Amino acid sequence: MLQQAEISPEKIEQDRLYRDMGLTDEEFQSVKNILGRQPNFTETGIFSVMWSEHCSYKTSKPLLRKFPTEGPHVLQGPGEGAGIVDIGDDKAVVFKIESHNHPSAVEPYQGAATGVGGIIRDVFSMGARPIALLNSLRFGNLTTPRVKYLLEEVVHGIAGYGNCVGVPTVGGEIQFDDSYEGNPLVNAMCVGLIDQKDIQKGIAAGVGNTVIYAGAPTGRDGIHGATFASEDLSEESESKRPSVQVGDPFMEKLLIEACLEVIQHEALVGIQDMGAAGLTSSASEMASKAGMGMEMNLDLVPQREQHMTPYELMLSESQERMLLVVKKGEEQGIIEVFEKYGLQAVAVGTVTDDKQFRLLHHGEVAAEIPVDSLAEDAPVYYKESKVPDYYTEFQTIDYKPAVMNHAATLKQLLQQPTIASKEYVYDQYDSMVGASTVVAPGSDAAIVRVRGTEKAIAMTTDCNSRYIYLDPETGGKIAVAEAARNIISSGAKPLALTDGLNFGNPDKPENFWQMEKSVDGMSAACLALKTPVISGNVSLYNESNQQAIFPTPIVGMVGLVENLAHVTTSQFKQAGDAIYLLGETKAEFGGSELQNVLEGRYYGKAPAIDLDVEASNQQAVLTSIQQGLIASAHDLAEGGLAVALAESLFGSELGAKVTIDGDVTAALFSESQSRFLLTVSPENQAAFEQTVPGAKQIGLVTEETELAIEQDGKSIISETVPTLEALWKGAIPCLLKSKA
Amino acid sequence: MKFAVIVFPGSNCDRDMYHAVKDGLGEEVDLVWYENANLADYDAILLPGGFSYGDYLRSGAIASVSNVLNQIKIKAEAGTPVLGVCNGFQILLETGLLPGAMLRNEKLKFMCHYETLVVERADTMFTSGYEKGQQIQIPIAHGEGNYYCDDATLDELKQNNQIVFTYKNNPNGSRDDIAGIVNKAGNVLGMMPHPERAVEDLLGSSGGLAMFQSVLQHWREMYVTTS
Amino acid sequence: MKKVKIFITLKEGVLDPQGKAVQEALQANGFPDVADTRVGKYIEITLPNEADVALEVQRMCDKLLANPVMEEYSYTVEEGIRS
Amino acid sequence: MKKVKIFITLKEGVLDPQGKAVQEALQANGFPDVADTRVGKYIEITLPNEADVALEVQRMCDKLLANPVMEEYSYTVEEGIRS
Ligand SMILES: Nc1ncnc2c1ncn2[C@@H]1O[C@H](COP(=O)(O)OP(=O)(O)O)[C@@H](O)[C@H]1O
Ligand SMILES: [Mg+2]
Repeated sequence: MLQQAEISPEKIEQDRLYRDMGLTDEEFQSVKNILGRQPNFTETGIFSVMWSEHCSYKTSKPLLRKFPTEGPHVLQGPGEGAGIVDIGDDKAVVFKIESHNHPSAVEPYQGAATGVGGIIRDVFSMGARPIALLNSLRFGNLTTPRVKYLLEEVVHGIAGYGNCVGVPTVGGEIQFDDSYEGNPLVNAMCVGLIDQKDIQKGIAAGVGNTVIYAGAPTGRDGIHGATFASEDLSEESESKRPSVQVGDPFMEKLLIEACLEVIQHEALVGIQDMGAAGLTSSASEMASKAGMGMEMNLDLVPQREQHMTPYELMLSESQERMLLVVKKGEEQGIIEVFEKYGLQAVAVGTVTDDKQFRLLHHGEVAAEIPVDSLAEDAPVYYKESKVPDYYTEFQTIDYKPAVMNHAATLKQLLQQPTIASKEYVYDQYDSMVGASTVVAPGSDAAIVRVRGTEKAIAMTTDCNSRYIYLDPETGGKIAVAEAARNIISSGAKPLALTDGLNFGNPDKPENFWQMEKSVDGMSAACLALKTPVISGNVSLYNESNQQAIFPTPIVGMVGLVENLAHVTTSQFKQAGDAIYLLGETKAEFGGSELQNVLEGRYYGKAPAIDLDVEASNQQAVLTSIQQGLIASAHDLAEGGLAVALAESLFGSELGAKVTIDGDVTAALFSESQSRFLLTVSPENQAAFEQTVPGAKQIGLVTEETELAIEQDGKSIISETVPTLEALWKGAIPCLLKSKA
Repeated sequence: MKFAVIVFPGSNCDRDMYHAVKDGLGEEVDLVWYENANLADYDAILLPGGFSYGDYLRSGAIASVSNVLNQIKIKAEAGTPVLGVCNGFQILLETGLLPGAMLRNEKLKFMCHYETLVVERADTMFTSGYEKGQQIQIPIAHGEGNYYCDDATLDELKQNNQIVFTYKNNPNGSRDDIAGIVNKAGNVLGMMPHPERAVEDLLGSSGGLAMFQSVLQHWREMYVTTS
Repeated sequence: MKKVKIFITLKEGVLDPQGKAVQEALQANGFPDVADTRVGKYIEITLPNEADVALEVQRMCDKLLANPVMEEYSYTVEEGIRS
Repeated sequence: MKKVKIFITLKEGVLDPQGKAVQEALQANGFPDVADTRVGKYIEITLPNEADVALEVQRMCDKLLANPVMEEYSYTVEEGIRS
């Protein structure tokens, strides 16, 4: 471990040691200009983490500014630990998504577990009780032992943390593609519920107020984690591997309870979790936001290991730690709350008015930095953007699949891991703790009720990265639209979203173009669907062996169910109900699951999307749900109509008889956008058809458990539902068990 | 009737249990922090699920040596109903109020879903609201719910009629499909499935409500004189 | 200081699903001859030199560290560790 | 038969929440002097007499039993166990 005492400021500059920490020559020069001298080792480390992509968003900032972030119901947009949206009754929902890709690639269990822990802290540090967790995962194809191990351990880690901490994991999504083989994605989202009067901010206001450190002692965990997250995964990062961050969900559970008690305390001024870049970012951000300075005595920071240097103390990413600012003289009341839960809480510093970030260690000043420079003077880069050749080529291709046996193809699609049942995964998550889960994993969006009201919160994570790869702008629109479609299908009105931008190295102009275009597409859809972005996360440099992942801007969306009576699921309800399809089907197969099955790769054009049509179809479905006209609702996604029909039948002990027209392959498997599969009981049909004139009846729910699809009296598919269901359910366990 | 829900560090189904009693059953209930608890005034003790002490070492082990268990033992001896669910059941086993121990699930994975339970006894103070042989839907959520005891203990459980619930489709490898047992006196029940998560149809099943109603019914019969 | 290493295993006769899984994984990955695999816990503690280790460790295990219904334990002691 | 006992522990510096919880529980239950508690895994296997134990165990641990990112292992061998 590098010892601060051993390396002089002169040597850092001479030998360009700052480069090892992630600062460029120009950045180092601006640090020198800011300080008016050479930074010492600790200061160099502090600048390097605060100016890393992970903390400063230096390359993504210009793009993030494009997102619409406002709306009448937005109480807190991007900028705090998590965003907040008004849901009436003086209550609000708080949510954010966060990536933990690189830690999960190295140590999947702990990487995923600490990802969950971190996002929960972002939510309860706002004063909210976490009520639900979701995740969004990407792996390579389940053909190598390493990929299987990654999946098993990531899931195990999410379960290990979430189950213990007592927040239900109610939803998520998983996709598989070779581009993620060396660089899996693990994004975790947390949703919290808050009484509006309890909303907290991470500010260090009031000169002379006391800075309190609470929670786990600091060890040498994940030092340089923040810069680590901003580099390509390579052999080199193996050797640079930080000591792994280990999560302690038990301690987190105690922290949640203690912090939610503390926010009721009148002495509390501000509170923030210690996330990436630990003590450095939490302390400097709290001071900077309040227009204050801060002085901390590092000797007082609880330490798990001996002889820790100021550099290590400031950069450690030990988990389960919080920073509080408390009114001077009233510390004891706060400390006692933590002690009740067996947690350490100690005063480590004070708020000053000199706007300096000053750290003392063994009686000496270990660092002294103008606090605003860490956040505000971070460089901003406008990267070069270039249309990739593949895109130009793909735009000229009109891919048309040739399908001989539609029944066999349906069976194959149902066994594709991206479509197959994820029960193997979500059965390992406690999805019901809290006794409020109205719709558990398995339907479109998950629903958690708001106790004491007739309302409920719907939530989902979504991103079809194949479309985004083919056409990032269209794909970006689809990602937002599809998330909203899930929310609508569950009977809720979409409120807002959090985005997790996962991309490759932005220094490559083609990668940056993907980022730029997908943000454009997402922003357009956010405006059209009135779902502002209220929080998010950026994870760049997701590459292995120079190969970038598919661009993967994940959308985590939250909606409001106005009345529990509106809760709707995708499962068919009753024999005799009429089956309707809303939305136009075209022959669109670029990026489709069918293309994957037939070609083993993705090319051509992404499905088109018209945001006006999308918005009006969504509104029509929501209105008819709210009028009580709908028995079941499901959005059409991967695998098209045939897969949607099968999914709606699974678990229902019913069957369906459906007639299609036009091109059979397109009718069954096209992935055209803005479509919904709805069932309506006979007595509601007339009213429904009036409300949603665009919907077309395509069949009936039947008692016999068979999926029968025909055209002009000729049978196209005739399969028993249990057979299809067994294939769909068995696919992932089977792949995991199979050798090699 | 007044219920106590004992809260240990790491309990996480304590509020669910609280709401089941308060909103589902409509009776008085307190969340009682394990330290310095005074249980004298309570008519029933509920040990909720969760991960007391993170489930470190063995689930329920560390909680089982805390002081509050001494009080619970005294209450149990006096005949007060004591219900331990999931982690609460594990604590009751670890502390010896019920026989046996919990192993990791046979498939070594945590699992969470509805199971069909068979009511083996409808003549206990916890199950009088059910019919013998009735099947109810109750969620499970555990990683260590594989009930184990040796042959002699199993014989004894059977002889004394202590097996109250069994799984229709054993999910975890428990001996003889055991999902819940009572002590010999019949006033201490431990079960892995979560009845407190099944008290409203809104969430998928209200099959657990009758358990709380049974406890209340028993208490009324014992202590409330109707004139 | 005395360093005590405590081994806790499932009793003979108690099914050990974890041991079974580990054995199967080993056998499937190039170690076909592995047998009798059991998985247990390993706990290291230090005690002061003056401690009556035999007595203390036995009491710890009986009271907390091992569950006599399903587990048994053994331990070794290294004396004279510098603290 | 050779009986091999493998001890897997967290590397120094890696947080051991379980060890911490166990230590606090011991201290609170009549063993105030317990220190440095670490909890790890204990695996017993048997191998045939002709096995090259050092090599096999090392390969097993590296490949499957221990997680090299955060764990380390050691082992002992008892020879001549009757099967
Ligand atoms: N892609 C994004 N879209 C919108 N907001 C974002 C995005 N990325 C980050 N943000 C916002 O920037 C702020 C800082 O995020 P982050 O650095 O992830 O916080 P943390 O300190 O919790 O790690 C948060 O308010 C977050 O919501
Ligand atoms: Mg934060």
